[in-house]
Amino acid sequence: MSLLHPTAPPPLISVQNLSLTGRRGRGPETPIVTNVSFNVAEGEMLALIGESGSGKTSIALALTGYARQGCRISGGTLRVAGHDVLHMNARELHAFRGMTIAYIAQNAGAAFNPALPLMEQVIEPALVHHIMPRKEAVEQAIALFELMALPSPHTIGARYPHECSGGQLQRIMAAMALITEPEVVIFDEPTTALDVTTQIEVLEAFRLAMRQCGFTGVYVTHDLAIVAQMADRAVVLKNGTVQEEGSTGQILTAPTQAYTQALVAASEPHTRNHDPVPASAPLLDVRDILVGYGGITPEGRPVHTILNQVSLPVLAGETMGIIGESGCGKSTLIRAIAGIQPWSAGSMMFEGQPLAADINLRSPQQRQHLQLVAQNADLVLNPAMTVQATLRRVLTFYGEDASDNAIRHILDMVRLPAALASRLPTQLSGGQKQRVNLARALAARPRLVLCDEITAALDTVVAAAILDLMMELKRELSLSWLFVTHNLHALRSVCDHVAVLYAGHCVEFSTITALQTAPHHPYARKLEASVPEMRPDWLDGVIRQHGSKQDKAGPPPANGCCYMPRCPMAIAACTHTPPPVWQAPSNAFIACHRTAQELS
Amino acid sequence: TVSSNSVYSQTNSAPRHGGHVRAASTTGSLSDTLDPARQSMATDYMRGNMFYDGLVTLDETLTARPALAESLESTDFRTWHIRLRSGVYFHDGAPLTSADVVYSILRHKDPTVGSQVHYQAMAMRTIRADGPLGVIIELDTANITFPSVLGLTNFAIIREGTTQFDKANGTGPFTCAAFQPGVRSLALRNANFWNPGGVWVDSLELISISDDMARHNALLSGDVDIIAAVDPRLVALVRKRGLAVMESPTGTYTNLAIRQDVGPGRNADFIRAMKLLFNREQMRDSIYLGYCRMGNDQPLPPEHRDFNTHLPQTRYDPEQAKFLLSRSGYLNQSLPPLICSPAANGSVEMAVLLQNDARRIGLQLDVRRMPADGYWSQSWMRFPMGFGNVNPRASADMTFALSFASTAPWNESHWRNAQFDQLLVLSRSEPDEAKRRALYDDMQTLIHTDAGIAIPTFITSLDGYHPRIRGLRPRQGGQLMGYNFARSIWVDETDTAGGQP
Amino acid sequence: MMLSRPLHRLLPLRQTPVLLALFWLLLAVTGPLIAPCPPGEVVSSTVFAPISSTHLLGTDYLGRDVLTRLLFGTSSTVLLCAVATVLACGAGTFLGIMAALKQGLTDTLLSRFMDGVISIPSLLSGLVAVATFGSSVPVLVLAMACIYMPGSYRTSRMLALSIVRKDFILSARMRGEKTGYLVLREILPNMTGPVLADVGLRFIYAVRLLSNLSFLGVGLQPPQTDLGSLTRENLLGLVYGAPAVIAPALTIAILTVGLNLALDGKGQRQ
Amino acid sequence: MTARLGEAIALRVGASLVSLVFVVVAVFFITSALPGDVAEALLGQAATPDAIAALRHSLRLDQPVLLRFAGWAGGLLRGDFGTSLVSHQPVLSMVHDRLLHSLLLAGITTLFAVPAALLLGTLSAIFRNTVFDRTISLLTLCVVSVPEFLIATLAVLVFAVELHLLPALASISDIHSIGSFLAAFSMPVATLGCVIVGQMARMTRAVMVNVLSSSWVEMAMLKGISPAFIILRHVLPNVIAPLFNVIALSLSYLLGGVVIVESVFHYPGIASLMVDSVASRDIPLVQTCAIIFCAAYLLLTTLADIVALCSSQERTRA
Ligand SMILES: Nc1ncnc2c1ncn2[C@@H]1O[C@H](COP(=O)(O)OP(=O)(O)OP(=O)(O)O)[C@@H](O)[C@H]1O
Ligand SMILES: Nc1ncnc2c1ncn2[C@@H]1O[C@H](COP(=O)(O)OP(=O)(O)OP(=O)(O)O)[C@@H](O)[C@H]1O
Ligand SMILES: [Mg+2]
Ligand SMILES: [Mg+2]
Repeated sequence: MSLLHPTAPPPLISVQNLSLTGRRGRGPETPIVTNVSFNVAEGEMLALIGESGSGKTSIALALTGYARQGCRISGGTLRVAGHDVLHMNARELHAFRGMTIAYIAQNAGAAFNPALPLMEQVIEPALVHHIMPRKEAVEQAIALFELMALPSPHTIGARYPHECSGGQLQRIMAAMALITEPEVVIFDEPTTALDVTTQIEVLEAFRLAMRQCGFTGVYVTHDLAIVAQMADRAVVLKNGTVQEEGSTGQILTAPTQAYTQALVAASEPHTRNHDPVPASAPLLDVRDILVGYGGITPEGRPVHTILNQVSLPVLAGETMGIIGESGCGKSTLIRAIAGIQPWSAGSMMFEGQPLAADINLRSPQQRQHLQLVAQNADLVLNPAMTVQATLRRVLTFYGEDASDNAIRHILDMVRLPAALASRLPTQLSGGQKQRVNLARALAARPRLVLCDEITAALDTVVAAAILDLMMELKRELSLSWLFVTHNLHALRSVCDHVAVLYAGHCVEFSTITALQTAPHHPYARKLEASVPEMRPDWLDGVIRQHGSKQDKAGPPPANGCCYMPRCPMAIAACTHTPPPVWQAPSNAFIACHRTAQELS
Repeated sequence: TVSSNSVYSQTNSAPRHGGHVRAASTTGSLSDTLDPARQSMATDYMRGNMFYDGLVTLDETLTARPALAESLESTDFRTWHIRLRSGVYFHDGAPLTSADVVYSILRHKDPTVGSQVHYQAMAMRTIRADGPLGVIIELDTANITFPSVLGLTNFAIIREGTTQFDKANGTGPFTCAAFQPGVRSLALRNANFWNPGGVWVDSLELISISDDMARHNALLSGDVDIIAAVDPRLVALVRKRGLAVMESPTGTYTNLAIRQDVGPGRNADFIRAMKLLFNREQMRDSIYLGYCRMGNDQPLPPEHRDFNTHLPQTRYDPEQAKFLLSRSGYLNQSLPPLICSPAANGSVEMAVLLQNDARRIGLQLDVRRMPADGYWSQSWMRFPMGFGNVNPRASADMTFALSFASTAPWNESHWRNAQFDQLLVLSRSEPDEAKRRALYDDMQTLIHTDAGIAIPTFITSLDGYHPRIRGLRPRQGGQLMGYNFARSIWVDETDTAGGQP
Repeated sequence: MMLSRPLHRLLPLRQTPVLLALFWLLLAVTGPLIAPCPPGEVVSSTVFAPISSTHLLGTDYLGRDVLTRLLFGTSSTVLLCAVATVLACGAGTFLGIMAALKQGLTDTLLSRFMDGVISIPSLLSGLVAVATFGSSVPVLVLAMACIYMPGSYRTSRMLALSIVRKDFILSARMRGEKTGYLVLREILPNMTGPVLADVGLRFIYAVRLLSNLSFLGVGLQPPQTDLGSLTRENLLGLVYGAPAVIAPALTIAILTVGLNLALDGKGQRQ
Repeated sequence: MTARLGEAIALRVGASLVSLVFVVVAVFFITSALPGDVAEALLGQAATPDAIAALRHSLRLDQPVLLRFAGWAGGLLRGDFGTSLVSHQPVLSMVHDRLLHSLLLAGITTLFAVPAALLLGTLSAIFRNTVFDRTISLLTLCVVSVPEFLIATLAVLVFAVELHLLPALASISDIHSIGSFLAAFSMPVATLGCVIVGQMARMTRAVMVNVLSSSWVEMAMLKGISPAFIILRHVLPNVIAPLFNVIALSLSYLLGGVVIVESVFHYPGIASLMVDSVASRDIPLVQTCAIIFCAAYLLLTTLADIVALCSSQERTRA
């Protein structure tokens, strides 16, 4: 392809002084990325690190010669595998994309056409580039599905996107990228939206593919632990400029730039929650709640049970953490407490009063004192209302002081500058939106705030700031928090109590101190082990330990332990008897057939 | 302003048989019918004249001429003896007999038929056969002009016992090959027609295009050969393109009727003032571009043989009108609205011009334009001031009897004048032509001065045609030769100029 | 920013659609005042006269001054159609969003009713309204508004259906907000673009319906007139290329196209 | 799941029938409320009170409205649409030909207009905010806003009167060959096309822009698929439902809304029949026409809704 130099092989990807500009609607052009340069040698994996909105995706897209609607590549040179990307015509670009360079998008759920079966979409690059006939392409795709450890690789291709989980889609997308055996693969935050256990499966699949196909890669992420596992070198971006570039080890252990140092520091786990909570009557008492979707069977149970007999006491002034993998029912629980998801059995008490299942039947005071901060700040803020209009409405609605001063005070509480007040949500960064969302909840002067994965989409620095903020507010306003996450680090650093959910069952309930000591439920242990660490050999270790291909689980038994199919310690009783709940010496409540000694 | 007719109709060569002609008239709707009794629109009349014959026919000066009747005789003008032509056959082959005539005329008396001439038929006391070819009609009162009544298209003769009219079975010059209401009718020459010089073209298709522009375009593009009602504004253009326009001075008029039994019409000054407010010259020039004759507030047009030539012409006189109005006290009063409608040709324009002239002398007139459909049944003659539109009647007598006699059903201004009624009765049995004319003159004077009717203009009918169509002559009876063009036209195939003069 | 709120409130005035609408409204109000002649006055003995210094846009089919007629026609067209469109789209949008919000029986009943209304030919409804309640400007405006409301209802219901599922509506509902607030403050601002585009189209339809009604004789009463009727009554002038027919047609085009383009632009910016 | 779909479709169809009944009842009372009746319309200027009364009696118009409605509706249930009060012919036979003509015109127009509109809309969505897009937008708006009688008349003036290329009238009875067929239909179809293409193209663009900005279209481009292929294979299946809705709305106009085109070209369609029947107050005929328009509209929108139901069903199948 290019002339091989005897001493230093020329880089496969060479980016020189790349500048990108964007324009929103009819507004002026603003720079997104300025003067970015880096090289990637053949066979190397480069990580692009940086906060949300720093231009990572934009650069990754530029490598394929593509700029999003309203954006433009305004300068620089881009050479990828011998092609001058910026000077190709449309036909050459079509041949280049998908063939020489493949892209794995940030949000797999949105990147598949909802109206076409997955197999059609996966083999499409091979077909449009006339690499192989259809039959061969299907075989190749099935082989890749197997490589990606997808369940039932022979039939999964016939499914539609909505029939697969996020993790599965992410792996199918990887298969789609690899089917043409491209020279360069770009991963754009492929695991950000996944929970830790699924993340390991996906990362493992990538690893395997990298070994087998030997492509050059660019890996976009804001998770430093993943960088440590996947990349050889890293580029740190902030505000569209390169802050630092170096080998992964150097960046993670000896960063030279202040911003990189902050990033690394923020990803170190540390405890924020210092004061123990005084024991009191629970502020919110959830008892044996049963939630499901679909119709009601003749026995009075929902067709699809999501939450089964879950009980949670939340004390005043404490932070209760809920952890579990994707789809285990965390959001469902939050929604039930918030009154937008009816439950079919069980009860809830709030501030000593029974809490109606339907939000419309709750008293205004209950509504005011129980506030929800939802996961995706993008969707929860009205895109047509400015920050101050949003906040002012909440204040006036609950009869609070709605003056400019009050609004400024609330923005101040979430550490947002007052200048932001007149902006629309689209003009805010992800972290800012999440804070506005928080501010809106706080404006109601709540007693309990329900937080549904509010840090999942944020980079470490911003996420850390939000966690700090939560703890500060807890101290200042003696708020209670119900904190849902799948990030064990975050959980450890802020919570007083933790509930571990699996498939709608609360498998372990313990104090944060008890979480540090054995024994644990097998699932809790697995979660623990799945939290990525900065050690470069962590991923290999985990894979070695668990053996690969974990997602082979069948359906849980009708009357036994829900975790049985995946449990490495399952015994005969697990298949037919519901596990008993017992209290461990550490005060943790564990639902398992095994004893404390066996689990230690 | 009546200029000479197009040169083409004046080239005198002998008529020839043959050819297909397509003609477009103005109105056409679902209520198009082959039932002579119910025909009420121009297209209906034209179609009726193609398939049916009457006992008499009206010529270019509206004089009654025998048609199916060989003779009409009466001594007292009450009992009329009619002798039918022999050797006349219906399209289905049946011969014409007196029974057909009796049936055809008696039908009009049956209200469920919905006849347009029900009123006129009710004036006939008995109608009976007198032998196979003789008919005797006895009237309620004497009427010397009765033959013209029978000349009305509606009194066409149909086969005895006909109740279904999806096909026409008449004695006329054409047979009906196709009839789709509101769309078209196709006529083929009747080989057995009793009058050998009465029809020339082989086939004639009659369609109706109500959209003015579209009708002109059809003529200009050569899609049709003849159109009725050329707009005065397009006459020059049509002629410039080598097509001909025939101008027929007809007695059609659009008039303002002020009811004399209610509202301001009870005051003679008011009526007089309104008549003076009509700027007739301006209406002639801007509405009809000169294609009309000035009206003098009485219903006979200048070329009518009974026209009163001595009456002074009413002229636009705003000062006098203002004086009369202030004298009557209506100048500053709110007046009932002026009702007009596209249904009454030109009435909206007249109303607007009148309104503007009234505004100048400080009189506030509200113009209310009504929808065309339902105008005649819902608005006409129901409001204190409204416009009407009257087609030429077969005779002066009919005009007076239907629209001005105290008991007339269409006495638009609700005018009651005993002297007029008396003159009317006298005139009907006056055999002396000159004396009758004198009576008519007096009646016209009475209408002119007393009736609440303002007639500003008589409309000149304009019909456009391709020069290869020959035989068209203006008639007073209405557009396209009094709706009877089908019998006269012929096609000059040698004229290949195709629009180049 | 927060301190300069009065200024901020004036900001919408700088937007093109608003400016354009203001211009036409101004013309509508002042048009009859600056017209050179009375509207019914015959000023020339030539009909369909071409442009001249005495009659800037020539004369019409009766010899009246076209500029005068045009100013009067623009005035009534703009005023009537604007009011009718605003009424139709206001009510239609509100009901449409409400139906999407409430779902269930409200939605079904409203939608079926609107479907029924929409499928009755508009000319028939117009005729009947005027025949029953008499021909007056309020009746005309109301009839036009009723005829175009179902269309607007359909559009906004479709748009709102995807919005009411969004989380921010849920959070407003959790607060216990009333329907009116939800419709007007939470949902409507998120669909202004398409709704405005719809308003533009309905305005065009209203102009057209007004002229058709006038043609049938149930529209505006003389000497009032509207642009569509002006075009139609002077249609014969087309063969002479008379400004009497071209001017009102052009005015309609400029009025409606301009407004629509401006509204489109507004929609795109959102 | 298909049972659920079937149920939903049945519900939708049932709801449409309710609308139809509503319209039937509404139109009957609306037309009855119109001033004047068929007797007055028939007699016109010649009407005298006793003649009107007698004619009314013979047409049974002197019965109370409710009774007449009951009689008419009863006939309808037996499949009898009644007889015209004006021509005394069965309404169905009167409507039959006109409806066929209208369907023919609508069909041909659809054949040309829908692909044109979809193409224009799609192209301007692809090249959104470019000069091309703005030009198309301006053109479509102009065409929509100029009254159709002006467009039709201009077309006739140019092509029939000046150039003598096409006939000024689209008379069905003159059609004997393919050539004359094309000649007769080209101008009416073009005029109607102008009216509906503009609007359809604009709505298509809106639908398309929505889909084209989704991230899976971006992904498809990054796979190296050409734009035409993306539109055909990826975008089309996703926009079928909304596009069908757009098309349905426009097509329903082609039956009832074309009075002007019918009258300018002297085309015997059902819209002018309806206007005529209103003018002559021929209530059975008005009713039948209204039922036809309403049924056509409801059929089209119901179809669109069913397409939407089916395609959303496909996506939520789990
Ligand atoms: N059309 C546009 N005009 C102006 N700015 C834009 C436009 N599109 C995106 N931007 C901005 O460009 C910046 C870079 O966006 P990009 O998606 O590349 O960030 P990212 O680093 O991938 O962030 P994330 O971690 O959230 O994915 C963001 O601040 C974004 O708001
Ligand atoms: N409306 C619904 N109808 C049927 N099933 C649903 C519905 N909403 C959610 N579910 C199912 O309920 C289960 C729990 O969903 P939930 O959103 O509570 O998960 P979660 O723990 O919040 O997951 P994540 O981490 O992905 O947010 C999932 O299997 C999901 O598929
Ligand atoms: Mg990104
Ligand atoms: Mg969730």
